[in-house]
Amino acid sequence: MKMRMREAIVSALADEMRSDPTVILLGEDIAGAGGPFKTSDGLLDEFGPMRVRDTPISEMGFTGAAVGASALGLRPVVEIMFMEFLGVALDQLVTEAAKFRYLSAGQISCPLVVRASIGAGLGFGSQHSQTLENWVTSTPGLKVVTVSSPQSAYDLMRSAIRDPDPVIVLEPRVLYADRSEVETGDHRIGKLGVAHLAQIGEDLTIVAMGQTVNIAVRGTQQAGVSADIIDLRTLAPWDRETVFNSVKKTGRLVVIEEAPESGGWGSQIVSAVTENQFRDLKSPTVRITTPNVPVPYGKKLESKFLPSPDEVAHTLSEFLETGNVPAPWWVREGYVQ
Amino acid sequence: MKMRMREAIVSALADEMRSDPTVILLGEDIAGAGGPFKTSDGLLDEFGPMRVRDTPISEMGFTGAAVGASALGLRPVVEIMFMEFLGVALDQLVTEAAKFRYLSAGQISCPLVVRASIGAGLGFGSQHSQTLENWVTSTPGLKVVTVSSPQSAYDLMRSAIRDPDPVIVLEPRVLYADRSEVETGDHRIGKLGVAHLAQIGEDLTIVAMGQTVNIAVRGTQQAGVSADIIDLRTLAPWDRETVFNSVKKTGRLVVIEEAPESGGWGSQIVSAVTENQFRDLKSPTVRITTPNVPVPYGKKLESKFLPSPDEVAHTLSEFLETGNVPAPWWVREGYVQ
Amino acid sequence: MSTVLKSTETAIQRREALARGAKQQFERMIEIRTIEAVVNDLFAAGSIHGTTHLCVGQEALDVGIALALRPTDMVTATYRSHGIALALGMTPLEVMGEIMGKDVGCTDGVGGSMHLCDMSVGLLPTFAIVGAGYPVAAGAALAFQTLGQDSVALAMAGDGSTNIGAFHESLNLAAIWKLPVIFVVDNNVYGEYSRIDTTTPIEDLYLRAASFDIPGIVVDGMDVTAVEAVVRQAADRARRCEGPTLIEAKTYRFSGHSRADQAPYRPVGELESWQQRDPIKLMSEKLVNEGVLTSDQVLQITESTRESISELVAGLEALPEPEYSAMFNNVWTTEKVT
Amino acid sequence: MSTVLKSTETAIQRREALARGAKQQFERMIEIRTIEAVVNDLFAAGSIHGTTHLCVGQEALDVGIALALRPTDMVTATYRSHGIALALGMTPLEVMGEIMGKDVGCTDGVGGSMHLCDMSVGLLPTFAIVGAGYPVAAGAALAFQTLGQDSVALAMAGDGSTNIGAFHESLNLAAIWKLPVIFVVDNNVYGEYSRIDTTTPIEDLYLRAASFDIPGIVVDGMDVTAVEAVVRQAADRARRCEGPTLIEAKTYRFSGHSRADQAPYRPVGELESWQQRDPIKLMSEKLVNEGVLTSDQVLQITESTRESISELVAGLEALPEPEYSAMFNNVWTTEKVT
Ligand SMILES: Cc1ncc(C[n+]2csc(CCOP(=O)(O)OP(=O)(O)O)c2C)c(N)n1
Ligand SMILES: Cc1ncc(C[n+]2csc(CCOP(=O)(O)OP(=O)(O)O)c2C)c(N)n1
Ligand SMILES: [Mg+2]
Ligand SMILES: [Mg+2]
Repeated sequence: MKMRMREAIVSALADEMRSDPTVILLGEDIAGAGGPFKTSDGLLDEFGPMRVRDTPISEMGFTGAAVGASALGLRPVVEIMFMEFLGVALDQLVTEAAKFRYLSAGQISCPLVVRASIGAGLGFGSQHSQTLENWVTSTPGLKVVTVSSPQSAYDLMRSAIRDPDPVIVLEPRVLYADRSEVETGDHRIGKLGVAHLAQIGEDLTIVAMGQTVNIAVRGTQQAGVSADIIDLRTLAPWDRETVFNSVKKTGRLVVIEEAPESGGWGSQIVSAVTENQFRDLKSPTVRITTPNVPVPYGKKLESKFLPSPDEVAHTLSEFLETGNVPAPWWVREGYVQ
Repeated sequence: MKMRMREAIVSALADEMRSDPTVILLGEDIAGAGGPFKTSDGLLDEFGPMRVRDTPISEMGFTGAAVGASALGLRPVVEIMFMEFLGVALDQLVTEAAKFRYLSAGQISCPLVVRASIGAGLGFGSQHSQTLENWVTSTPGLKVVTVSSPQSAYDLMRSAIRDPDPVIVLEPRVLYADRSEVETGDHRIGKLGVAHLAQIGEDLTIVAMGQTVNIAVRGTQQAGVSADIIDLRTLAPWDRETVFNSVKKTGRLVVIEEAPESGGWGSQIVSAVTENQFRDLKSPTVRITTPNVPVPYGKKLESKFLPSPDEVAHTLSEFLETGNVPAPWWVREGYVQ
Repeated sequence: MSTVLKSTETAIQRREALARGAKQQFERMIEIRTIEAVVNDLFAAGSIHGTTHLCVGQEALDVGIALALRPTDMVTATYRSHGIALALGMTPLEVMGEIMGKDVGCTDGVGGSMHLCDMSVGLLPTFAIVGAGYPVAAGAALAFQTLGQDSVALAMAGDGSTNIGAFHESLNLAAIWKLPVIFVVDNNVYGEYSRIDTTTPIEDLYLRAASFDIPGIVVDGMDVTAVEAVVRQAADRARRCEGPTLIEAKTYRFSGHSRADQAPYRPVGELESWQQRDPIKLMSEKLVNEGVLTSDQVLQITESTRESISELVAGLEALPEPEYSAMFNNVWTTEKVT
Repeated sequence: MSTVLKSTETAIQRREALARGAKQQFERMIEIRTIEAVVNDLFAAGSIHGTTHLCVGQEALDVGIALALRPTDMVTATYRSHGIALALGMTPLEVMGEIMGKDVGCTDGVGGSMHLCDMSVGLLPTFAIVGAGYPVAAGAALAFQTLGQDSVALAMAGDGSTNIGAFHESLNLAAIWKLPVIFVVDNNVYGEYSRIDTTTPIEDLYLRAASFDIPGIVVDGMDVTAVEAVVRQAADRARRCEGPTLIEAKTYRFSGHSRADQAPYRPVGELESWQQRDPIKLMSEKLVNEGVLTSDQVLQITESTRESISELVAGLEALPEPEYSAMFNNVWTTEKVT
């Protein structure tokens, strides 16, 4: 069935709620209004106000409540409308939930899912467009997942809810309206930590995630490049085997991320590959990122700011031709030296 | 004069407060008690309660207050007693202060310093021992500094207070009692973003920061290895030139960080070096980190958990001998496969 | 480029104009409403990227606050700030320019509808994170207090924001330090799509002042003069170093929460009953009754404002989007370390 | 290994013992105080790494709470939790073992003094972040409510924690959802080295309940029976689905804040005047007056507790630190995806 990504999320939540009465939803305007991005549309009607709860504007309060509830037998799914809002609640995820199992010697776990929308592309400006993956990675005990399509959103959401540990699921906001075929059902549930080979090729390995998977696909097509495109899906812990196998084959690694050049999740991948596969690498590694600036408003600026198929195509072509890492657009065009 | 690092911090704060009446201090128990780590001892007496203020336990409140005050003519220095506490206040630093200049088209800046103690080694357990640099790096508009000795603490604190942008200064808690010669005075004030060559050598480049600088020095001595040891000092934006020049010379890069293997600041360095200097590298890059677990309590566990001179020595020797990256202790000793 | 763009009226002049009398205040309210209508249309038509939050119904609060404060006082506000920005004096060019993402906007077009700022009339960069402005206002007040200035800071935010931790922490901090700050809660009955009674166990938010032993005052947010009076009283108190005040202004959000919201969740008749208390309607009736304006003049003001705003918008539409270089400015302060 | 380590008394049995009467409650209070004295000495001597926070003076509060709750009820507490842990039933072995970083401790020695946990008697992992336990307790209550269980959750935290946002957010959330949760503020007059009046504009913290339209109750935290009564009343209310209660217990922190603190900031005579109200002194006087115990018996309880704890500690000291493998356990749940 064709679904928009937001519908796939609703579907996944509904299927989990049907199969497990301990799954509940918490978040701002997720009940009556069906969610600011309509990712819980209709769920109040089906599951009632005990299981689908609108919260006050209290991210620390309701994220923390989900932590407590998850330790006592529920599987709460919390919506953080924009990832930035975790900036008022991060403690509960990183310093509490991720350590509950450790600090209880395994007496309890926190099978909790926090869903947060991330990224730019919709003109929401500097405070509602960041990706901020770094806030949650490198937290032993916490899993981090990013969805990239309606199908992956369905699969990963169900898998995250089943996962016995706390999981944060990052949802690129720009993909909510994406529409494609989705297969639903219990067989779609899998283990987290497994990457997906979105495209198979020869000349290089592209590691992408979330919203950059499509950019990678379009960029390689535009450049006529033959590349493995790995949709990482789980960022913590990430699937080393899939990435390493691909790099072994291609000898070239490119990471495409919507995060500032000065620091983003891609560095973790590059670093592990360099440490483990230095001698498999034929050329330098490449990160395609955003420039080191806050997300600007306005379509023209914002589109330019984001990694684009054009930029990817340009970078890949020149990289394969010269074996060197091309300068990013902001250097080429003279905005930054 | 010989000083403990905590005294060097007091000294730097005092010197800045003497030279600039707009410098004020905010934090929990920093006034009457002179600070939980005695890093503001005596300052209440000299500067009075208007400029040295004890706050309620309200990190969001007083960090935010510092943001507002910095926009209106003060240069507040905020103490976050343990870095973890930023988990209840991160929004004000990353999403507000770092963007104030951008979102005011340059009408205002936030010359604000947030000081936060970081790291393990004193038996404070899982919720008071993390480093969490990732929370604040990759934030355009925010500078991140880590001190590594009494002298660097003095220099960097004064420089951070003078800096016109928001700066977070990370202070490895385990170093507060370290004692060594400190030169004070205005000539110690410099620009942020400049690394320090703590030791000069030939065979490899070690990038360390904060508490791992000493570990690096002791580890190389133990191994009898000739290495450049770069004390990064500013993590955002970091000094590429110094690192790149050293790697050009040595062809080998080792990063030593007190952060989980699964993700830490060192990956940024590795990734930039691999992208820019792939052909200068003779061997794979190496990260010496902590294992992927929350910080354990108890001297035995905690000491083992931390990067140690022994582990550094072992890693460097084997690395130089074989050209390969040795497995970390937790793999060698069979705790993790 | 349209001639409108060349207007030399400054924010400060516009601020001073407000104090001249009820007519000017009324004109400003009309201006705000007119601009919000235009913004609504532009977003609905998809001519502007992103989202926007209108303050229709809350014009009296915005203008009342502006009247009670000095341009050197500092205001923190939210994503719903077109009204307070204009009331404080910001020009339609600065405001509409920013909303439309043009480089004549107050933040050169990089901020957008949620991010307005003009320090010349005391508007700090507005906040898209609920509650984030409270501690920042307390901090501005801390600067005034520490520097011995007699300015005050004022934080404006919505009813929903009184459930977030930053609200509580800021009031506590301001109380303990007797900071010259005023917290104005614009109780417009809704936070996004949620009616206040579904998220907040008390109806009268000013009562939360008691937790901090500071005055809590409630005011009719539909009445410019009433708002001006209580804010002035709180500002006087603050300037006398007696500390903060919490003011709850009862208003109503006539529009939906943001761009796409048609507010289907409103109880039948609620909007209509509040429209009886439309601040612009109330004020025009009052001014006509008192003989300050004739009905014809009211119409004329409305009409001429509409015209000038249309002209402005037309001029703005003709402008190109900013150069890419705009996004690289003002990330860091280039000012040298001294 | 010492025979003490082989004690088979379980937490649940110890919890049940409390209900048997005043003597048992008194013994538990003595046990808590004795353990805190030993902990103090061990840290002072540098035999234990890290820091610790003693609850001396607050034993009545801990035992009163334990009496009022069922073992299936859930408690969140802080770094200052040796007392509540023991009161709820945790064995001296579990508690001292953990504080001393041994693998017989409740979290296998990886948690330490600030992190105690025993779900069999309802103690969630204690919180080293001020305020963090409030929302978690609300969440435990949310689970009870959603699952139709008649358990309650209780959050304990200090006076200083009422200034942090999480306190406010949690009370609001609990109020709006009528969660079966009790918030107990242990007002021991200090937060670290700061007297409450320097950080908090009101003296009576239970008044903060009014912001959420929930009952606020104050109780003498030095009196076990009084504490038990108000907590039971709040628990009954919660079990009747009538929602949360805020309880302020007036106590005093007889020790410094943490390991090294000698509390030089205390006004002269303050400690001494509170020592007149020492809960153990009050209870022993009462029990002797009422003829429940003789003065000799009181001495004997004190002495024999001291002996058994010394013996326990000696046994624990002889144990090695945990194997390195301990730090790798329980990071992730190994349970398979179903
Ligand atoms: C911390 C945080 N949580 C949630 C949001 C999303 N959000 C934006 S506006 C809003 C409603 C705010 O309601 P209120 O405070 O009453 O202000 P109003 O919009 O009515 O002016 C919400 C939930 C946010 N911006 N920040
Ligand atoms: C968010 C946060 N801020 C600061 C601290 C440091 N800290 C630990 S205990 C404490 C004082 C708490 O006082 P109170 O709530 O009265 O509890 P008490 O220690 O008196 O039991 C502080 C400031 C912390 N642990 N967490
Ligand atoms: Mg509102
Ligand atoms: Mg206290």
